[in-house]
Amino acid sequence: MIKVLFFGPVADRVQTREMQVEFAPGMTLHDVIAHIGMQYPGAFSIVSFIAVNQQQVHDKQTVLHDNDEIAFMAKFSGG
Amino acid sequence: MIKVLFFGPVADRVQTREMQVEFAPGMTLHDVIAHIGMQYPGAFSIVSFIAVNQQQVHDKQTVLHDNDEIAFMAKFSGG
Amino acid sequence: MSEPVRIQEADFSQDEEIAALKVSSKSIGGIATFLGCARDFSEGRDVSEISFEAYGSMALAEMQKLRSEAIDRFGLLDARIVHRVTTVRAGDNIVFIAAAAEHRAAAFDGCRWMIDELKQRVPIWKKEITPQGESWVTPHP
Amino acid sequence: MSEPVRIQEADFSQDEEIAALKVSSKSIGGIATFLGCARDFSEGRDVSEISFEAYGSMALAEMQKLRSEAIDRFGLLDARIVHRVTTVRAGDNIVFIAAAAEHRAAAFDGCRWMIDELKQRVPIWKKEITPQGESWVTPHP
Repeated sequence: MIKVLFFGPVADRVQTREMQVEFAPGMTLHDVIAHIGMQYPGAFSIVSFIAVNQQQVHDKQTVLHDNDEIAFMAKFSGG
Repeated sequence: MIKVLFFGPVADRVQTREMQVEFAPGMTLHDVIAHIGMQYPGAFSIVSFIAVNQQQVHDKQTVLHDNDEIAFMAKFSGG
Repeated sequence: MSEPVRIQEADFSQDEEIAALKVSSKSIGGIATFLGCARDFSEGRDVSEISFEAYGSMALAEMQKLRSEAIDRFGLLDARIVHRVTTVRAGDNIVFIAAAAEHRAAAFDGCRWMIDELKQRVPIWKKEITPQGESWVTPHP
Repeated sequence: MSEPVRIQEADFSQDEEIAALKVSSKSIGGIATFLGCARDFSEGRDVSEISFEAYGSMALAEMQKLRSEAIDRFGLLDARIVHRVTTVRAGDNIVFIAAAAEHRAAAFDGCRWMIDELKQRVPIWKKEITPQGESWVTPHP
């Protein structure tokens, strides 16, 4: 399973903070984005950063592993 | 009377913190410097700032008034 | 002794943070700090409360990296970063950054770099609660 | 409430100074502070104590001018300057500067300007007491 996390403004638009996506060998970040982004286009329009296992990732071709944790995040506004 | 003050490194060289100089009408800052500087040339070599009544003064032709307070000061090293 | 990098609900004491910094070295000549607090207005609207949310594990890891990078980059003797994640009102503390160095230039540069970078890199979001409703803050570019 | 500009023998508390600053405005978004402390060495020599002397009346007047100028020049909401004049040991506090503003850039700029100017303009002198003897500090140009 891939764990997908949402926070703050993105969580508000998706109306959940966490979902599970079935893992399949060879799956890329792009596959997850396509899968979830289609269901929540309004939420993904404000996604500015993506992290895999707490590390920012820029390459959507990144290959995922089972039990990875992905976070879709709006621009940070801490401090 | 003119009150003359010395602090820190200048006071150490003059070996006093305060002296009085007889006031005379028309007296300038230059007159006081000439009068005291002659007695303590070693102290005056480290004087970087002069204040009259707690205000820095750059013009040695400044005319003094009775009861003025003059300070001869080395470079500041606070903070 | 508290950890030098923390995310917490509770308020913090600058005196305690400074005391903890000082323990690390007797060579500290200057400590620059930045304290971010909640203001009572934002872009012309009254703000009654500000609520924070964080991606806790990633935020803490980023703050720890930030501290190490600042120490290396500016030759700091020590540094601390504390961010509250809770709901605050006007005047309340939000974030504290401290940079200790032998001389003041490095302390100021390091402190300012850390708060600038924190805002760019640490996954925390703030929501302003006003009499007219709530809204997530969109940072300026 | 203590005065915002002071010369004193006693130590001070950053928490108390910050609390006093915050009373002045609910619009404060950032407070930058600088704390100068005594180091245990200076240019390669061990320093056991540092002793300060001030031209008190002029130093206080200059510090008050400095605060007013900083508030005007950087649009600060408030500022505080406290300088100890006493004998301190390694780790002890010497000077505290705080600048409060709506946004952090002004707070940092104002704080840094005040400590830079203080060193230039305020008649205070420090003497280092080392195992080899005492000497007045000659500031770098």
